[in-house]
Amino acid sequence: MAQWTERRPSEEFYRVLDPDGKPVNDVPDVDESTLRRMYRTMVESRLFDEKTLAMQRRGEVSIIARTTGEEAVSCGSAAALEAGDWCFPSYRQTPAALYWGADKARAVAALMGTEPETIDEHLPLEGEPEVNFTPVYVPLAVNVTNAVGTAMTDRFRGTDGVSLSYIGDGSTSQGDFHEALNFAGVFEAPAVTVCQNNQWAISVPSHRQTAAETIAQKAEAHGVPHERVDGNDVLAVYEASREAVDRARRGEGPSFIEAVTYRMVEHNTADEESVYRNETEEEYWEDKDPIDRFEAYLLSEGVLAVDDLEEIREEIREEIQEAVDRAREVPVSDPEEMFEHHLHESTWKRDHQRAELQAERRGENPFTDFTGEGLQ
Amino acid sequence: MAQWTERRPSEEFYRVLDPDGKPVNDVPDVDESTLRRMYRTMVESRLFDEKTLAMQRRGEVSIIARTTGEEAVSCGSAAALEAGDWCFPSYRQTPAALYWGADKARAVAALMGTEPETIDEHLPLEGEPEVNFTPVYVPLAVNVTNAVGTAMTDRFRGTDGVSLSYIGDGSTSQGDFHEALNFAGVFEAPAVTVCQNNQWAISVPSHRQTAAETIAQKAEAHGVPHERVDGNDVLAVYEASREAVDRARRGEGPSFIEAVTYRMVEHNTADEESVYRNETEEEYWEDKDPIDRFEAYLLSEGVLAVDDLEEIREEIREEIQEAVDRAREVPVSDPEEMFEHHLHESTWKRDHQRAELQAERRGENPFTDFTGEGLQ
Amino acid sequence: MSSQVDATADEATEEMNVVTAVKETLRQEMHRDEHVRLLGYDIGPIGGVFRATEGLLEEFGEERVVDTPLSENGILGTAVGMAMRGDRVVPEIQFTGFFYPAFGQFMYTLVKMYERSGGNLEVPMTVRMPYSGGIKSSEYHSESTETYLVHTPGCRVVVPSTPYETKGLLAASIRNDDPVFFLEPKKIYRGSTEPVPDEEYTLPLDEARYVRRGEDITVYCWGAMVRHAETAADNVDADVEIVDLRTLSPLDVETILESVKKTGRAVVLHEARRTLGLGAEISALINEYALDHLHAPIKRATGYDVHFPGHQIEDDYLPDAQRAQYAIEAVMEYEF
Amino acid sequence: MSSQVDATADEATEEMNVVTAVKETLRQEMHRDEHVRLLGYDIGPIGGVFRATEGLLEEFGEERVVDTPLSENGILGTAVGMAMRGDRVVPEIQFTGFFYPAFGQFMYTLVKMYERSGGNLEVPMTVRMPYSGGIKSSEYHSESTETYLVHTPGCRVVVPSTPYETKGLLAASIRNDDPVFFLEPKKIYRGSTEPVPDEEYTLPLDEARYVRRGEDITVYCWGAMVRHAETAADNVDADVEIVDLRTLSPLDVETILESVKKTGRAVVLHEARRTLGLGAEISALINEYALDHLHAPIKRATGYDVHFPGHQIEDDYLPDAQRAQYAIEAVMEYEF
Ligand SMILES: Cc1ncc(C[n+]2csc(CCOP(=O)(O)OP(=O)(O)O)c2C)c(N)n1
Ligand SMILES: Cc1ncc(C[n+]2csc(CCOP(=O)(O)OP(=O)(O)O)c2C)c(N)n1
Ligand SMILES: [Mg+2]
Ligand SMILES: [Mg+2]
Repeated sequence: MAQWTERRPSEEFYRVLDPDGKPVNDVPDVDESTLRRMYRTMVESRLFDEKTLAMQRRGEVSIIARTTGEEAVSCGSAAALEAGDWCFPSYRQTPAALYWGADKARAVAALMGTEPETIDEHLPLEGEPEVNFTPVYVPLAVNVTNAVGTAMTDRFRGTDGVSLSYIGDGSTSQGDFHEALNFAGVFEAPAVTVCQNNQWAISVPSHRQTAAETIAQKAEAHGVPHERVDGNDVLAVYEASREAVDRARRGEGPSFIEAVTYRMVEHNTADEESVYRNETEEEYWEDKDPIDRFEAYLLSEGVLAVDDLEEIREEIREEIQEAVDRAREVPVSDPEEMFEHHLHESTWKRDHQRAELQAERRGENPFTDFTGEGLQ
Repeated sequence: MAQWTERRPSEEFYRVLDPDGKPVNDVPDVDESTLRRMYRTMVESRLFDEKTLAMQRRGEVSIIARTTGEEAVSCGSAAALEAGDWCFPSYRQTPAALYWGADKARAVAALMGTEPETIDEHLPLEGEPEVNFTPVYVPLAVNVTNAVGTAMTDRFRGTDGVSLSYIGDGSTSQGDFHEALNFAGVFEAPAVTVCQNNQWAISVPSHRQTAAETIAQKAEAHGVPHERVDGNDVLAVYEASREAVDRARRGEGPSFIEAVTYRMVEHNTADEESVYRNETEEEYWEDKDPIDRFEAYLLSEGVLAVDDLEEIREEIREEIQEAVDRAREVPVSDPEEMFEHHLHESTWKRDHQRAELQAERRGENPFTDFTGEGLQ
Repeated sequence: MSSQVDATADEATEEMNVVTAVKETLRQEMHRDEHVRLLGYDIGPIGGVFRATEGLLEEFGEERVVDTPLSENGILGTAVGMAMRGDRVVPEIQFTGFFYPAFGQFMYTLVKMYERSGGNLEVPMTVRMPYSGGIKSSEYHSESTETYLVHTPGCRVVVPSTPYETKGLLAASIRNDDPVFFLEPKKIYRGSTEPVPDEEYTLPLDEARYVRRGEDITVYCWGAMVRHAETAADNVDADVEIVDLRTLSPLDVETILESVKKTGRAVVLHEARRTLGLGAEISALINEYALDHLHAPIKRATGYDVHFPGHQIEDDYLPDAQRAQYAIEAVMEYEF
Repeated sequence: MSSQVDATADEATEEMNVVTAVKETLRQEMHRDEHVRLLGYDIGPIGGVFRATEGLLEEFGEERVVDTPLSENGILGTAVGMAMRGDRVVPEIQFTGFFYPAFGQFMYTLVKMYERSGGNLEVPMTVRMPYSGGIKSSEYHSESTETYLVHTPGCRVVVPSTPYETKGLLAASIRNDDPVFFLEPKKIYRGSTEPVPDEEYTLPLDEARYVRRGEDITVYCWGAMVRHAETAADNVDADVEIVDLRTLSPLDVETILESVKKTGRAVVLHEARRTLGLGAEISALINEYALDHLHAPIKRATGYDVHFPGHQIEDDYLPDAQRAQYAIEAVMEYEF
């Protein structure tokens, strides 16, 4: 049996930039504004994590799971999408949403436990989103199957949309993942699945999740083309994703990408990672920070200047503060919203139970209906 | 998308005997009595199918699923087991059970819909079975996970038992299959999983189940060693299974075997295979009958003489007839047996509901207990 | 409120059984709306193990009649994605007893996406499942699993009891914007026929149906049990009212209460196990809202709390007209 | 029949909360019987997300405390195999809300193997699941899913309500030869402590417990709801009897009926949704077997028929002492 003892993932993967930001392979053709947008997104995600962590410590939000150290994965892959595509995130893909201009105030409000109806009312979405984002999925792996479903419809309709979904390394142990990839393979669905392999599933290390050498090779089971990339290299992720997305759009079927990265922090704020992993491992990965790497590259290419860096951060911090302020102004959800959006029409039971809740909140006895004709 | 149009599975697999029974590879070292036992088992299974099909046509048994044409797979693999091992069949592995001396009368009684308690009472098992057979699993793929569980316990205890389970090609699309193989890989469980790839899952052809070239490669996803064999060649199946079982017994972990065979008949007696497949395909496979092939080999080697053949068949027919006669003597199950073996102790509800059933069968009203103190 | 809908005499009709009504309704809906897409294994060339989709592959092609790999969870999970993309998906699960592997997608996405997204993503879907017992098949082919569905918010559960009802309820289910489980009682797939209008029509998805009116006692039932209730009603010395629930979720509580307030006595007849079978909920509702109308305890004539038994003794498990009659008589004879 | 078991004064005891009681009982049982094996993800080095298995990996090694890949269905399915092989397996499912992917193994093998094999194969197993709400966590971390289990034959369902009960019921579950679901109310994991005997002891798995005796009305409850029933009982102007069901399956029908036949009034208090929540079954049983003792309808003070809401409004969903009190008062004031 595999032990908890440290083990580093193989570096047999595709890489554009080495950890110091030096190109070791052909750099993909990305225009400067996109490069800046990627960089900004990753920083934004990192600072957003910092801010919400502080809020969590003050008790303003309940539990949060940070993306810190893993920003390149969903930033680089989501950047390969185009307007009209679909994206199915799990809880560690803040950069994907931010890349496509997600309203941070809505995200903060969601972390504060606000019901979606209240958010929609007080922080309405502005305009149509370019990329269709589903709500964040809490149950693991099931988003991949849904994404294959949207992709199948695109395939059957002959339209050219692409569906992108994310899964953690641990979650590839779930049957759902395999069922989804199998459907994708059989129907040649335009579905791109990205595994954000951050080496841990809470306390269980990636090498105890599977005896397979790589997560990428899991796609062999389904005849789905796969690629393994350095997940801390946003350009490598982008390039592999771009290829996969283009292939899907051309009707050439699904792809699976393993992006090798590292959860630099706790699983979530209820976790204590020092209990199960050691500092040498953490230090090994600190040197591979995806933001530092990309920053070094952009500086060396002159896409960014040293002076820009703090300016960008300052601007983002302000945006985040403004978003938090807006989120704080959203009132606490109306308890009656728990009855919303179960069926499209109301029902006898819903009406009666809602009336019970209303009575209770008025300080009246909700149980005095003995005829079914409703509370008097 | 893959079509229903005919497609033949690749013949890139391990084979000992060609379809005419001529060795094309080293013949494994198997003693003559074992060779004869294998041959006899396959014939027995075929004749058992014929008999129960006739009974089904007369309405004596409800629905049956024949193993016709696929006998080599479970015969050759079960022959690799040893006393004390565990075997987890699905519904198309009659030969595995027959190889280990299953009581055919009990099997017939089960097909007649007799409750297991009635069978145990009227056709008790004689002695301890050499290999532990579970009941036949009707729900697909779940047996594989259970088998990995027994194997894990053997591994944890440091004992040397092996667990063998079977799965159809269609059933490898179920998440259970992957979850099970993943556990087997991680825990290096002494679990051998055999896929009886008979090219069809009811009406769905194997090449529409997956985009993978072979079922064998599905094990790549889990770092589990795999082998693809000619499933109509009992010696090839035996050899691959023997290696896998020995490896497992030595503590070297799990294996997966794809045995390529063909469902020569209907899925079950409720099916009409002519609706969805064609005669050329059926003819192609008729030439590959596993019994004919093995018979040719045994005759050429002098292990059997032509005169033996009809004698063996006659002997088996008599045994089967005797088994059917014994099964027919088993009385119809007592309806009260439906209450048996849910929990180890009785419960209030069980006692009351059993009393209701008893009353109903006596022609009395079972609903007259209005106090909970039982029927008067 | 509830209503008896009848095929009026001057309409063009065709004599159909339940399984034909399923097939013809699917065909009609697929012609009506190009977004209707069928999904499931074995639904293509053989048209499903009960032939309910026979001929549809030829007629609509394999983009509309999608024969899938063997995975119930994969079927439900991809169907949810299709529905999110605007399809009206009609997945088939081969038997209710094979629904269990799909429980993850059921709970996490199918019944949840609409609520989770604050109403922004819809999942219009009709999951067809051959349901309940009586055909002497093997394990897992006979179960009545409605409790798992009815206890779960975010979906509807519908059970037709005649060919006419089948067409109207199935069309309504497909057109409905919620996920609907459409449970087809296998026992009555082919048993009998009745004239079914050629015209499109729908029946309401939240109204029970009075099969017959009576003054003395109410029998609540659905699916294949309705005809047993009718036989029992013919055989007892009481004026029996029969309510076919049709929609098990949401329940037509109004009709349930209306009937028992009039009759004062009630029996629930269902195939599912008794403990937390739907009879428990009906009994509890009556207790909460109509107790002082009640002249006798409510009896549940149901399956027993056991795994569905082998086919030799299946008839001893399943409620029938005799068991219904016993329950009616016991309740009628009860005096406080 | 039912009995109140107390720690007698002269025994050595230790002050414990529920989660410590779980851990110490696991330790004691693992020492007692080498066939006890724990299984689940994150149960090793961190001792589970609630620390209920903390220290056990070090003490018993990784063959006895098996940290698994992330698959609930894999955990349950391999656990069944282990149990068939003679282990007494104690799998952990991290939260009840993550049980759903395991529904296939649950229905097909866990509850079925013993029956399917005619009693020849046993599946002794105790599935531990942190259960129910009140800790303001996110989606799927707060559910009360007992209906799915209680409606299913072939398993027991146990819920402790105090540290003392936890130890006795968990030890009994592990030693029992049936599959047991042991649902641990998260809300009371750490809330309060009580002295728990160091000695081994077990409590019966089919007897409800009288928390207090009373003459006027019975409150049926379990788990974290028991303390709300007690507060409500203290605050109302009635002599309340409180029955802690402890074992939701099989139900102690005798005690349920005994109590209500005496008091004539009843309330069920539970966190699960109302429709087909266990309250429905209790109400239906009382209706069937004790109707003429009843002086008022039975009210169900429960969660609503909705998906468990976000934590901002969780307290509005969950029943509490106030809701219990309202239900008691309404039933007490009712006159035919
Ligand atoms: C079906 C399901 N089971 C369990 C959980 C609880 N859980 C939340 S995160 C997590 C670990 C996931 O690990 P991984 O897939 O590697 O993703 P990561 O957190 O590392 O991004 C677990 C077990 C869940 N959310 N859903
Ligand atoms: C979980 C589950 N789903 C569906 C079925 C119904 N069913 C029985 S056999 C079968 C086809 C199985 O195909 P395959 O795995 O290839 O095995 P084969 O019958 O060819 O031996 C199906 C769908 C089942 N028994 N269990
Ligand atoms: Mg991870
Ligand atoms: Mg097959």
